Amino acid sequence: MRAISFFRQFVEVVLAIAIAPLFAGWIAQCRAWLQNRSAPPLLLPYRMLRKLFFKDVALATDASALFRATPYVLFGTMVLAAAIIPSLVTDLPMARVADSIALVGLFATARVFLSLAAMDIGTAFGTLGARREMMVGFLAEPALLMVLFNAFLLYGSTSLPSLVDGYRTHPSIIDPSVIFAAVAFAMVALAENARIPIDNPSTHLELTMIHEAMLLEYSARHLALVEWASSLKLFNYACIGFALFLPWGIATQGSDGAGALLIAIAALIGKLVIAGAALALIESLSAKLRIFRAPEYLAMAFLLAVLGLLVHLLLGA
Amino acid sequence: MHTSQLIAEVLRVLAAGLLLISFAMLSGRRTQQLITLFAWQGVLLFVSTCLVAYSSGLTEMYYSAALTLLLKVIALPWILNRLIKRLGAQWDSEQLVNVPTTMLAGLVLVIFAFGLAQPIASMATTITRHTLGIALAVILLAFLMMITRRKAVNQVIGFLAMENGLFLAATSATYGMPMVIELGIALDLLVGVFILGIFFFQIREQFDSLDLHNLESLKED
Amino acid sequence: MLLSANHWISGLSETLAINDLHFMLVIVGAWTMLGFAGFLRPHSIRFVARLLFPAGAILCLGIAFLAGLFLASGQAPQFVVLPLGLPDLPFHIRLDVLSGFFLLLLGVGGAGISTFAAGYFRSGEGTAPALLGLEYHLFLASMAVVILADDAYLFMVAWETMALSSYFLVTSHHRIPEIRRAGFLYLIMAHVGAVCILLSFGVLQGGSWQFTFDAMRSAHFAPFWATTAFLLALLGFGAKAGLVPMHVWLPEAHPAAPSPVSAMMSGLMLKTAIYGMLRVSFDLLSIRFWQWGVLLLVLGLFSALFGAIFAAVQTDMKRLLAYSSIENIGLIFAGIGLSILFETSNMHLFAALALTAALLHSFNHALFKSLLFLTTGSVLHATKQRSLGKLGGLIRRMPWVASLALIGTLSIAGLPPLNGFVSEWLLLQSFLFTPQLPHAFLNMLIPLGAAALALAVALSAYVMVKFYGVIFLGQPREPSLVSARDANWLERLGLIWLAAGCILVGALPQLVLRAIAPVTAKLLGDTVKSSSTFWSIAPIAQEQASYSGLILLAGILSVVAVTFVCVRLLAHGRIRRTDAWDCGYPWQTSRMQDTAEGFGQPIRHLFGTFFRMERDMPSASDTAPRYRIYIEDRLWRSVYLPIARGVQKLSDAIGFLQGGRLSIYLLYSFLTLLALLVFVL
Amino acid sequence: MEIPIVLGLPLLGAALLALFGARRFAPELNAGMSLATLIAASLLVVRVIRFGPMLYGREQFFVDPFNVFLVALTAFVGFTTALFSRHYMRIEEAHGRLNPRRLRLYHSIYQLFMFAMLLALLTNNMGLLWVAMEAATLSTVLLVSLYRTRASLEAAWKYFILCGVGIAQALFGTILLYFAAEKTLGREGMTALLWTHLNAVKGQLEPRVLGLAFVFLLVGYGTKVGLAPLHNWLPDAHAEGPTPVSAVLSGLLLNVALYAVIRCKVLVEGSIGHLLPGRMLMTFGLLSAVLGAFFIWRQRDIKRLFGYSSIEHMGIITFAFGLGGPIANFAALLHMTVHSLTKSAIFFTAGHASQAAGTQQMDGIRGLAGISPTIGWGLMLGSLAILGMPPFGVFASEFLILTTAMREHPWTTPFLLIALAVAFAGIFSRVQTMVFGESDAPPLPHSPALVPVFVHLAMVLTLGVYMPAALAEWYRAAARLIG
Repeated sequence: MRAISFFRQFVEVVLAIAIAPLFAGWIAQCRAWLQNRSAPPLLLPYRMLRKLFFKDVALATDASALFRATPYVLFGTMVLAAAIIPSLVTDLPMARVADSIALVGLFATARVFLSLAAMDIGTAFGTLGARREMMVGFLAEPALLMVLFNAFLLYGSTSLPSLVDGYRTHPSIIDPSVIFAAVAFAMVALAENARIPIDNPSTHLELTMIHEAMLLEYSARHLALVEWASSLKLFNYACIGFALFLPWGIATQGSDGAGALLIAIAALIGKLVIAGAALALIESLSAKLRIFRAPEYLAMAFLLAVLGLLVHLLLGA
Repeated sequence: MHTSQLIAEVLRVLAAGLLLISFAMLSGRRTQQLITLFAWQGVLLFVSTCLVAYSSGLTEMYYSAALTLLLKVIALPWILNRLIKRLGAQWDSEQLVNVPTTMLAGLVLVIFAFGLAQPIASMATTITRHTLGIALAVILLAFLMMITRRKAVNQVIGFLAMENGLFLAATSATYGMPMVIELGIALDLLVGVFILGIFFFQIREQFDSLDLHNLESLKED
Repeated sequence: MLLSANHWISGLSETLAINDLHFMLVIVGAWTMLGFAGFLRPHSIRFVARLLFPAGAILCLGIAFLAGLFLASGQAPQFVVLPLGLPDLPFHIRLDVLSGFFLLLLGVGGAGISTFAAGYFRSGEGTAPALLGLEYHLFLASMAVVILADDAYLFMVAWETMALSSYFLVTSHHRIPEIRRAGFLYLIMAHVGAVCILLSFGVLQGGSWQFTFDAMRSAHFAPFWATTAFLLALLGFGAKAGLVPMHVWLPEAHPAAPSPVSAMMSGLMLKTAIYGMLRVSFDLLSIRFWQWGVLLLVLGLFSALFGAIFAAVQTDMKRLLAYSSIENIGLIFAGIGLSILFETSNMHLFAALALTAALLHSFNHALFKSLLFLTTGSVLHATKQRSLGKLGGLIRRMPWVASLALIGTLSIAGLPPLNGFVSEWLLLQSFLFTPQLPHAFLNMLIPLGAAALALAVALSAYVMVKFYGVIFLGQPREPSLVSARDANWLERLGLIWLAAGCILVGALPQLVLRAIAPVTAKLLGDTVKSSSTFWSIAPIAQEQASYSGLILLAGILSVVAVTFVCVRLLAHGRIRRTDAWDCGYPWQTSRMQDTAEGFGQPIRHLFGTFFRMERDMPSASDTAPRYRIYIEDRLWRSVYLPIARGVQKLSDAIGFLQGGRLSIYLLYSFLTLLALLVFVL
Repeated sequence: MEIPIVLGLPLLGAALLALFGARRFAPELNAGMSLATLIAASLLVVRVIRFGPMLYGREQFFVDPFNVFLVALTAFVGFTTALFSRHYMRIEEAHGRLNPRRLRLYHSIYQLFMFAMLLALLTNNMGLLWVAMEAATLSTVLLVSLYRTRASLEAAWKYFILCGVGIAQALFGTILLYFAAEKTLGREGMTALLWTHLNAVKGQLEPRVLGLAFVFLLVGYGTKVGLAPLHNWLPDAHAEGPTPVSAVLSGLLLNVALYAVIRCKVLVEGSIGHLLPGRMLMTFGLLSAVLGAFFIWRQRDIKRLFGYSSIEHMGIITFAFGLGGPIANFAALLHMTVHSLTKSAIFFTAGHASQAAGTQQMDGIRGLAGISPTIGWGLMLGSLAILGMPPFGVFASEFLILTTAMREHPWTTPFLLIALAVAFAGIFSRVQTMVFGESDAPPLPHSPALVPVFVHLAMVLTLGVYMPAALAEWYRAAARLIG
């Protein structure tokens, strides 16, 4: 393993941490445009974070250590996730440490911690949010796994970088199963990142919210970390999507050197811009589901993914 | 060999008589009458045993004949008569199944018994071999009688009749069992009847009747 | 140090011509001795609990150490024949790699549980201490003997002794009728299962008096008989393992037992059933047909889902854990089934992978399930409450138990970098790298299986969040909880041991994988390659899939630390304590929190068809509104009650045979006589 | 020389107790005589071990591996039961259920019963065997009706009639046997009824006659074994008689009756082959096991419960004998031993339990472990033993029987499985509620004399995990003998 790959790893992680809030900001902006509101400034997320970091923490009287540790854990897991996903390059040292199943595991860890923290204070909304979050999770997670499985069956590996490599080395014709997988992935991504139609990131109408309900008790730096982590999560999902379905531009094993990296960065930003717009579009076009409908939506995603697998085995193999 | 032929004829007649008596017992109504019939069975047995003894020239058969006379003709009927007099049970006796049905069943049994005994009897060398089927029939009929009676006393009589059948079988098939066994059997029989006597009184004092439907409380419910 | 110990042992063995097995038998004997030693001072809890149980724990460590040495040294199997048992059938005892692995599991798990138990048992609770100690140590010893037995008779004797001792442990609070009922259900299921196993051995036996496992290995069977033996064994061992639909006793018995016993049953005893299944199907019957694998796979996955779904709707913390045990057993069986499937299609490497996953999961389950049951024990002692509806907020009263329980929760939820994740990762791998199986529909089956597996795992995360959140987090739901006290030091020690195990196996799974490798090598002739580096595992090939719990753990910790430091340096650490905000609602009462029932609601909503539910809803005008819901297992009504009713009906029906009328009785014998006469005519 | 002593002592005891049976020392005398008998029996055993099988008294008596261990068992259980009844009957007398006259009757008849059974075991003469069986019946009839209550009279009456009729069938069977034997052996020297001689010539005996004879013998002695559907007398007699009597009925009489059946089976098999008798025994056995189990399920009276359990176990033993072959016979003999030990122990505890609770109805018996741990745990362990829980010996025999059945007649195993499971559920659910749980009954005024119970259970336990070589040798030899 060469120093260069560690360097690239570092670049990738730092870049992820840096531009994740920007991505969130961009989506907000697109949504504003689409709903012809006057858009908030693009850098608003950064200002928010700064402001939050310098406020005093108002902590509930009987908040336990778990509650205070959770934001850091969330942030940590998301950063690690970012380190595993080949957003720029594929020869990632971390990718050997944890493959994509571990990646799903990391997301699960984050979710569990967040839910536990939400239950810690023992408020009505916290627990409610936690329950709903776990409900979304236990259906979304398998769906995501199934989507990944689909790719695994195509390229015979569970580590995302080698998936990308495999795809780049012999760009097979689009496998029919990929379509199912793509749709399922999109649905899961929406659900996992607390987006419409499952959840509305920009609402505080208590009875409909999921993600926000869990953050109610967080303030200041804790809140900042949580928000940052969630934007990182969104970013990570986007990158997973790219790696699985449009891996063009990612610097593969052979091609090292500054050029490839720059191209990769450019490609990533381009994809992010498009993805953000698309996401905003979807969100603006669709309406939020009743919370009871959520399981059906997710079950649909899950079934699509499984269907993709079966299709692959029927037609592909 | 003329005499032996004659004896065989007589024996057959006697056996037939036994069977007849069993049927009579099967249909018999009164306890008193049953006891009399039982005694007559004993008499017939005694006679036939004597004849067998004579024809086969086995002295021990005389003993067992004497035993029969003592036990089945004299002792047991006497005991039973005293019993039922003391218990005042000599009149009442009725059956669970009506007589014709019982008779019919008895008939079937007789046929069955003959069919069963035929091959064995053909192997026997004894002069009385053909009566083996009758002996079996008597046993089965006595069994049937025990089933169809409701009075304790009558069941006992049926039981004793069964013993008669066994005795007949023993004599007819194999000129009787060895003496020791005969004695043992007789002893058991006597003791059994004594115990029965004791029982009757206990049952009487507990249930003030010998009717068996008092003795139907122990059951699965 | 281990090496020196190894030398010392080997030196001793050479001088005395004894081997690990002898030491193990000594330990088994010592357990029994300990059990009876309790009667020296039958009522002194200090003597029995504080002295004998720790001794038992040390013996557990000893047996684990010996098993570890044996597995590490890779010796040939060792035999002993005891002059006991039936004539012509003395007790055969054999230590091979398979038993070695399960003894390791037994020792590691037992050490923690015994230590905890030493602190757990109080005087004046249920059975007298001495009796409890006897039953407990007999239970341990019989489990060890089950694993070591090498002939059918000894196996059955140990097996039933195990069931019996555990039954008495379960019913140690026998004054409570529910507990008696649970114990009865447990024992009858165990006994029927045992008879099935016995019959399976009856099929397997090699001829007259040929009940040794060697004879069975060498015997040859027609396919039909092989399958019969397999099915009987599946019935028997499945009933013990709690495989659906033979699971009904498990959620009754586990909660009824004192917590260390529940831990022992769930963590260790169920594994003896796994052991038996492996012994019979892989070793004695050297697997024959892929259909067996399919059967196990389907049953296992169904049990996994079933267990997870039912666990999610439980309102009793120990029942919840019991159902989660069903789920985990299901996963293990699925792994075994997969392994059989691969082995019968000559893919030894993948078979080994699946089996490795199953064995590793057994080991992990022994660790975290025991840990969690023990924590429920501490909670029970501290609060006298078992119902989730009356708990909450204990993390502030019992920090030790809470933090250790958190580790257990995370690992049973299958989250990296803890041990639960590793085994589930391996299992997914073995599902994933299924090359083309010979049968078309099997190929269809595999992805579905993977889906079910993923669903079950995700559900278990849901369940565990409910478990931990409702018990330890939030506001105490009962005022009495304020007086809850933390576990005493012995209990803590036991919990720490197990929790440390969870973390260690999570970080360095290859420690256990090294122990598993010889097992798969023996049973399947192939082993998964644990990769060159000691910190990461790559079962098939580095580029296909690799995982390193250690680095992941280090990574998370370091990132967290860096973040923390950065935040503190760049910003500040000021904190102001206030009331909870909760959208500004003025009154916060603990009744406002989500309850266990509430947490189960989505599952009930989704999987309503699995349950029989009876709700009583409060009306709007209730002064003290209470929402109650009774969940029941459909299988209970659809399978077990009918059987019971059938027996009842039959026994009612035959009552007339004993009608009390002498004439009828005479008629019976008369007819019997006639019938037999006709028969011989 | 031992044989006349073994037979004489109980007779002497009967005579003595007929005189002194009402005295205060009568129970001790009873126990003493039984002990003497036991000693004599063990001397006999020693002698047989040393010199092998022996004949005695113009071949009228004989000892071979098959009956010697039954003799030992009978003497032993007879002794322990006498020990138990020493205490138990005193309590009964204290409760006013018996008076000295009855006790005299009880004691002397008890000895007589012992004599009858030992005679049945030791005699070489099939006719004498019949006489002894009849004598055993008559004596036990008196014992069953000891309490002179309505129920006990009824039970005794049914017992008497059913077994009397049965015995009559057996006599006819014996006659047929004699009839067949007389052809080959002749009447001279009365050898035609001696089992040893019959066994020697069994090959030449006329098959048809023997087949017929076997039916009558099986129905006859089978009635006393308690094989369904000839079993109806058994639960009543067990439930209504005094507990020691129930113990010896289950523990000894059934064994002796079965012994008679097997003796006959050996002869018959020699003539008509294994198939027919084997199938008959298997069918009877399965029927009894299953019926017994289902009857167990519905019992309310503790002694009835275990009476039916005896039917079930006799069924299992008969089935095993029907299977035949060295292992099955071995297992059957072992099961005879452990069953009689365990079952008598259970009846001892059950007796004390019902004394403690003042009723035989199981609903009335609660929390024995609380009232008196010895009774409670005695009952619990005894039931577990009889239910075939290792490491008790019953499990050993059931293990062998089930595995052999699985190997030779797999179709029978479902029935056995059902029988075992139902019996388990039926007995254990009751025992659990009787032993465990709360109890409102007062603690016992008198400590129960349960040494015999734990001695028996200890022996059963030992047989489960370790069998002395000598004993195993007997079993093997006996199994070979039975073939």
